[in-house]
Amino acid sequence: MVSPAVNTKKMTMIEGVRNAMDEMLKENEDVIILGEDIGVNGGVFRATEGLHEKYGEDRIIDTPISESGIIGNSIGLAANGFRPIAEIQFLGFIYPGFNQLMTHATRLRQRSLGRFTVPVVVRAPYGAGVKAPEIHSDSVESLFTHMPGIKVVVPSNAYDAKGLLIASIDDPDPVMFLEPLRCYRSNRTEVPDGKYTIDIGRASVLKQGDDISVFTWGAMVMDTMKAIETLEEEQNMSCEVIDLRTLYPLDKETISASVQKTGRAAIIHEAPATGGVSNDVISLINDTSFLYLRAPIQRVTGFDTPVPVYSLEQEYLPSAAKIQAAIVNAVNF
Amino acid sequence: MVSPAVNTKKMTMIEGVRNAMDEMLKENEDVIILGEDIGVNGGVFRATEGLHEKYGEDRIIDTPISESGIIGNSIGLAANGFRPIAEIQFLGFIYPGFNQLMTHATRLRQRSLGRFTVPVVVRAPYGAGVKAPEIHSDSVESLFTHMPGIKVVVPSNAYDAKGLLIASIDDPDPVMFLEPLRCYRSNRTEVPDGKYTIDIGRASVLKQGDDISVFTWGAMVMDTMKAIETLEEEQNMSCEVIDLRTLYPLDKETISASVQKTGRAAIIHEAPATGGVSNDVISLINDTSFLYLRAPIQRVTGFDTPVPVYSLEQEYLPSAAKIQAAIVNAVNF
Amino acid sequence: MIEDFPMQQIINEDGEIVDADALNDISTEKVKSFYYKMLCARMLDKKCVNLQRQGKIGTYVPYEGQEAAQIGSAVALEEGDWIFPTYRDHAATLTFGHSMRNLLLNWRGRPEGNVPPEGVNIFPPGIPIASQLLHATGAAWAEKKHGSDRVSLVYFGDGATSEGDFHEALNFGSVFNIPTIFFNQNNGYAISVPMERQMKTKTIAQKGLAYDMDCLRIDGNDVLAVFAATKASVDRARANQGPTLIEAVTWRYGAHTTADDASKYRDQNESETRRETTDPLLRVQRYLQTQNTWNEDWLKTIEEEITDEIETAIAEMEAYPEPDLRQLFDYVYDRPTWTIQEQVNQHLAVQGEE
Amino acid sequence: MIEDFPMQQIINEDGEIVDADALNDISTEKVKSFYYKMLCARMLDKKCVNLQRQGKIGTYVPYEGQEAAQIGSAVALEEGDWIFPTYRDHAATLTFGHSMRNLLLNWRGRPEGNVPPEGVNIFPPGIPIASQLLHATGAAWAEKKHGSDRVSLVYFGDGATSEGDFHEALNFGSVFNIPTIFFNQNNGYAISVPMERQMKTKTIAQKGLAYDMDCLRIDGNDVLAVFAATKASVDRARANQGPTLIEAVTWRYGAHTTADDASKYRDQNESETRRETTDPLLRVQRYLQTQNTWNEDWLKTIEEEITDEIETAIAEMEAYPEPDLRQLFDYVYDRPTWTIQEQVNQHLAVQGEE
Ligand SMILES: Cc1ncc(C[n+]2csc(CCOP(=O)(O)OP(=O)(O)O)c2C)c(N)n1
Ligand SMILES: Cc1ncc(C[n+]2csc(CCOP(=O)(O)OP(=O)(O)O)c2C)c(N)n1
Ligand SMILES: [Mg+2]
Ligand SMILES: [Mg+2]
Repeated sequence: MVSPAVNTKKMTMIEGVRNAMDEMLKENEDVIILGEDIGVNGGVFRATEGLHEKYGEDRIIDTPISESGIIGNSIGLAANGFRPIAEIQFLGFIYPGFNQLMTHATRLRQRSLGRFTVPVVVRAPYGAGVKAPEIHSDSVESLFTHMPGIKVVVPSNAYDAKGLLIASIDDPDPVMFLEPLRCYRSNRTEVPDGKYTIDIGRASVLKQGDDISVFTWGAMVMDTMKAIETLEEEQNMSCEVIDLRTLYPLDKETISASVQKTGRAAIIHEAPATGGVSNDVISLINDTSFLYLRAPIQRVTGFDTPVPVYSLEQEYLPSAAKIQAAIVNAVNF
Repeated sequence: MVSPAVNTKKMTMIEGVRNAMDEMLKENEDVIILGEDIGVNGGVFRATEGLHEKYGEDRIIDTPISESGIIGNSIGLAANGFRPIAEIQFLGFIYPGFNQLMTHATRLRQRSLGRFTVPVVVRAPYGAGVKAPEIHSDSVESLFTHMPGIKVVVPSNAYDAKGLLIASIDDPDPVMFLEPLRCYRSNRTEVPDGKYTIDIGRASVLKQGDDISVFTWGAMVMDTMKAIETLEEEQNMSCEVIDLRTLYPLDKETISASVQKTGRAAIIHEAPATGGVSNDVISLINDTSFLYLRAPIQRVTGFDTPVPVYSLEQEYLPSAAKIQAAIVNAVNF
Repeated sequence: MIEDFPMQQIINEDGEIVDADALNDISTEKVKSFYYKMLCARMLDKKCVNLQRQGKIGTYVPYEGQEAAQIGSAVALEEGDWIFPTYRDHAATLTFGHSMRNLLLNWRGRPEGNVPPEGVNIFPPGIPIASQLLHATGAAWAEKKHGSDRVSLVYFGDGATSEGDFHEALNFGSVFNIPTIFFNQNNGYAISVPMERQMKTKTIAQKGLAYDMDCLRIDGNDVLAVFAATKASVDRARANQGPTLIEAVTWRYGAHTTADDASKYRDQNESETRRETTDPLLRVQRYLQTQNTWNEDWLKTIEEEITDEIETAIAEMEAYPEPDLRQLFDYVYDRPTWTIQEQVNQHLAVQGEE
Repeated sequence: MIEDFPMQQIINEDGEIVDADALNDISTEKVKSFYYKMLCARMLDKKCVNLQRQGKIGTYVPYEGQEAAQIGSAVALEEGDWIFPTYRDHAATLTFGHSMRNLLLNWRGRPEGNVPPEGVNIFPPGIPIASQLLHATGAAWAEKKHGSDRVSLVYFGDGATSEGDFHEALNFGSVFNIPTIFFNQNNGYAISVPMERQMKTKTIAQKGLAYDMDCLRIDGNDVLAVFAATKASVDRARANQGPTLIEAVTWRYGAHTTADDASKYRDQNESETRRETTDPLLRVQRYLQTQNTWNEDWLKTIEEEITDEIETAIAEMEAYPEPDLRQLFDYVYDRPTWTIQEQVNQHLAVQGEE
């Protein structure tokens, strides 16, 4: 997708997110952003820094504290020609707007047989591990993957973030764009200038391997890569690591091809085990690769508990030790 | 649980629900009901018929149209001594109250280390197949099974409904009590007088069998039983049918024992495939019974689409043909 | 507070002129055209109740009694404007240009029911109470941002004022000065719950004070008052003078839906009395009679005309091709995801085997 | 509209008496006790900002400037009443009986922070904006249903008025005549968003008109005005005369939290000016000075007393036992489900191996 002549710059993920919005705001007058503190303040994580100055308050719109209002108005704006990006300050605060997503944004196309559509991107930082107050740290991807009519995207680095966000803004349907908080400034990747897209629905194979397929996304990508590095060194083991990047629709080909190659799978995520997206991955493997499986699929997930206050947060998050134990379990089964 | 001397009466499921509330209102002054049109009108499905007259408007409370208000106030009432039953008119209208459930009802005990608790039962009719208008027919059980801090119960007949609802009202924690619309008046079972409970978390084996374990709940129990009857007659096959009844926590023992006996499993539900509770069942079987499995687990579910308007509703619901095909697939694998 | 919000009328229950100045702007021809539309709506409504009894359509939501509120407001709009109805506002959508056939198809459980004719901006009826108010502000905001003078009008009931979305929409409307008319039909009941249990206030109009929004209370059974008030609000909105909250006080004669039994929660005699007193059609008839412009032959002619129109639409509805499975699968996304595509394939494979 | 809601004062910025009648009910001892509590709150707040800088506690939410609003309201309550704070209202919770140690533990990410002393009814701070208003109505409704005369008081900010829950709570409160005081601290900003972009109205008090609720606007930096107005509202609520909406106009001097940079969105000189003019502590000092009841020695004594108290609490916080895994697992349900129990076991098995 990227022409080789294009310049690149090293960016953090939050810069990649900002850069994607900047590109699209420049390209298309109908792209606007709505959210709390996104204007003069540039967003509480600075995702929209500088955009208010550059594009003005008619396009970078500070709203009242009103998530239903943000999403509901975005639906009306989208159905009437705009391409709103709705920023929810933390994913844990999307629930007051849940009704608008569940009964409208995701259904309007079907309800009107295509007459009205909702090309809205809902962006939200999410996930645990940054010592945020209670309720700020939920990983509830599966509330949205279970919602027919919306796509769910989770980048883990700047390059993916920019390409996926541009693809999401271009997408004719609603996209839930989840930004793992721990990834915002934890690493930098080369990001090309200008517009490029990464297809929604394509996973990214971060590392080839033969013994087990490890699926993860978001902030757990970093932890998984690190856990596996030591494991491979110490145990002479070869792991394939796949960043799913899109959680709906899942990348069926990549997932099943990998499991059919390795015969084993582990899934790592922050959300509670019950109802987590891991279960959909297991189900997909059951459907496509039953006869290839040499061990039960392993899950390393958050607990079936709320994310606790920060003194216990690290206990909540899947640890390197748990990731390693799960992989060893599968390989030694 | 039921003493043999007790009288029984044949009841529809809606009568079982009403009878359970009547028992508990009688027994405990702190049991109250809040909801829309539940007072003089007796509820749009008549679940509370007669209760307003009997217990008065201080206990059977018609509220404004305000789901967040109903659930939010129930939290305050529960934390201060009451045992509210909150009726949501249709499950499809719970979303405006989602924030109160997700960030408060389910977390208050943990957030306060047990100082404040929320013994609330949220009752809601749900499911497709009764020609209701748009949005009335969602099967979104897994939005709640994925919510730490709440239990999720789904009866399919009057006996279970009464015993489970009494257990739910007695439960010290929030319970989501989902009432399948199609079951309200479609069958009658013998229901004992007085108070009895059915343990939350226990599935019910409706029919023993050897060739496959079929898991289902709610209105699909009826369809599954019917589909299997013909199948067994025509194909000389023996199916074990299990009504899960509680979706969180799942009955691990019953599920795994059955699969370990039959070596095959199918799960039938109305909700969309992606993110549906079937995936948790698959995951549980993967964890407990991997080596017993002789075929991929089959799912027969709703589509990854909204429930359509009623002319297409029957196409949406899992059909007998699909249930049969799935079972045959597994058995002939 | 209620004294601050007197119920505005142009003609009263007896057909007498209350506000002659306002009436001056409305020709007798216009009044008759309002009557025609109200009669059409009423005849269609009665017909639908029958169709439901015959099993030709599903559960139906009648609006009988609310014709003046819906039609008086819808006629105040122009091409390019937007309306956001609820399940009860098909007198309004019909007036604003929805096809009678599609309207009937809606009650027959067909997705086409939500599709208005090309160029007519009618959203699918709002089902989750009050949620559509925010779409109305969003769509009108888009018009304003694009520099047009089009407006939106959103319908909602007395019960809808209790939902958070009502509040958030009025707040957005006032903060961003959005050209939306918040048109409340206060029919006294939300299913079984009377206004007195829904809110403490005696008026809905006063809720506009919480947003420094223009707000007024009108006799929703006086089609002329409804028209004039809506028109004035629309003009103000077009001139970028902001949104308005209108409370149109009215009454539904029948049950909440054909599945509801109104006698469980109210004395239905009240409706019978009102048919003789505050009825919106009768009032126009009385007015025209006092003006000597009422003519029984005209009534007969238009009744026949309307009967024909309705019969044609019903015939079209009944002859309409069978529902198509693609309507279920093809419109969830612009292009079906593989998950949906696989589900279609499996579905067809099995249902073909039947 | 703003003229209808004048900002009620008892003493003005210069410490002069504006409402002598109201003042009559409040002894100098009481005024001094208010000052003590405000000073304690302010010293604690400054200390917490320092503790955050030293990394001893996490992100902290300062309330400096809002002491009069929080303390004047909290002292108007009695034992058995309920308060529902936000993340910014620990001056109020401290005043109402929360322990300073637990309050500090909260900022150190410890679950004990949310646990008030036995018999003190303080809910965990509301994090999702405005959601706690409905718990306040629920809890007070329970008191009323149980026949007690206890009331609830809920804190929320100017920004919180935009959420649907604000509206639903005020509606419930008025419909069911629930003894709740809706205590709004209008500090002019919701993070970076000034009141003018949050709402069109110039007052928050007027929003009570939408519910026919008693509503008033007070100088939130005048601790006496806050106390008197809250006390009157509480008395009315106890007497079953219904809820009240109080707008206490105030100002936060600092940033939204220690992670926020206020200079990005406002001129912080404004805060410096206000420290010299409208400051709640300075005002009481000036008043006591004009009454000749101010005494620098007293100030020194109480400063020392408070310093001791704070240092003790900090020492307790620092010495507090390590967090316990059971706090994560044991309070999700009354008894852990098997799912959670299995997760504990697995967790311990692996973390033991490390
Ligand atoms: C969020 C939500 N809650 C509940 C319902 C169920 N419901 C359908 S109509 C209705 C009453 C609405 O009353 P009102 O707003 O006065 O409008 P009317 O029906 O009188 O026109 C209710 C409670 C719903 N559709 N949406
Ligand atoms: C539902 C929800 N949305 C957004 C946030 C993020 N947030 C935290 S504080 C705040 C501003 C609140 O302003 P205000 O109500 O005026 O209270 P203040 O902070 O000024 O005391 C916001 C938007 C949140 N906590 N909850
Ligand atoms: Mg109504
Ligand atoms: Mg504020």
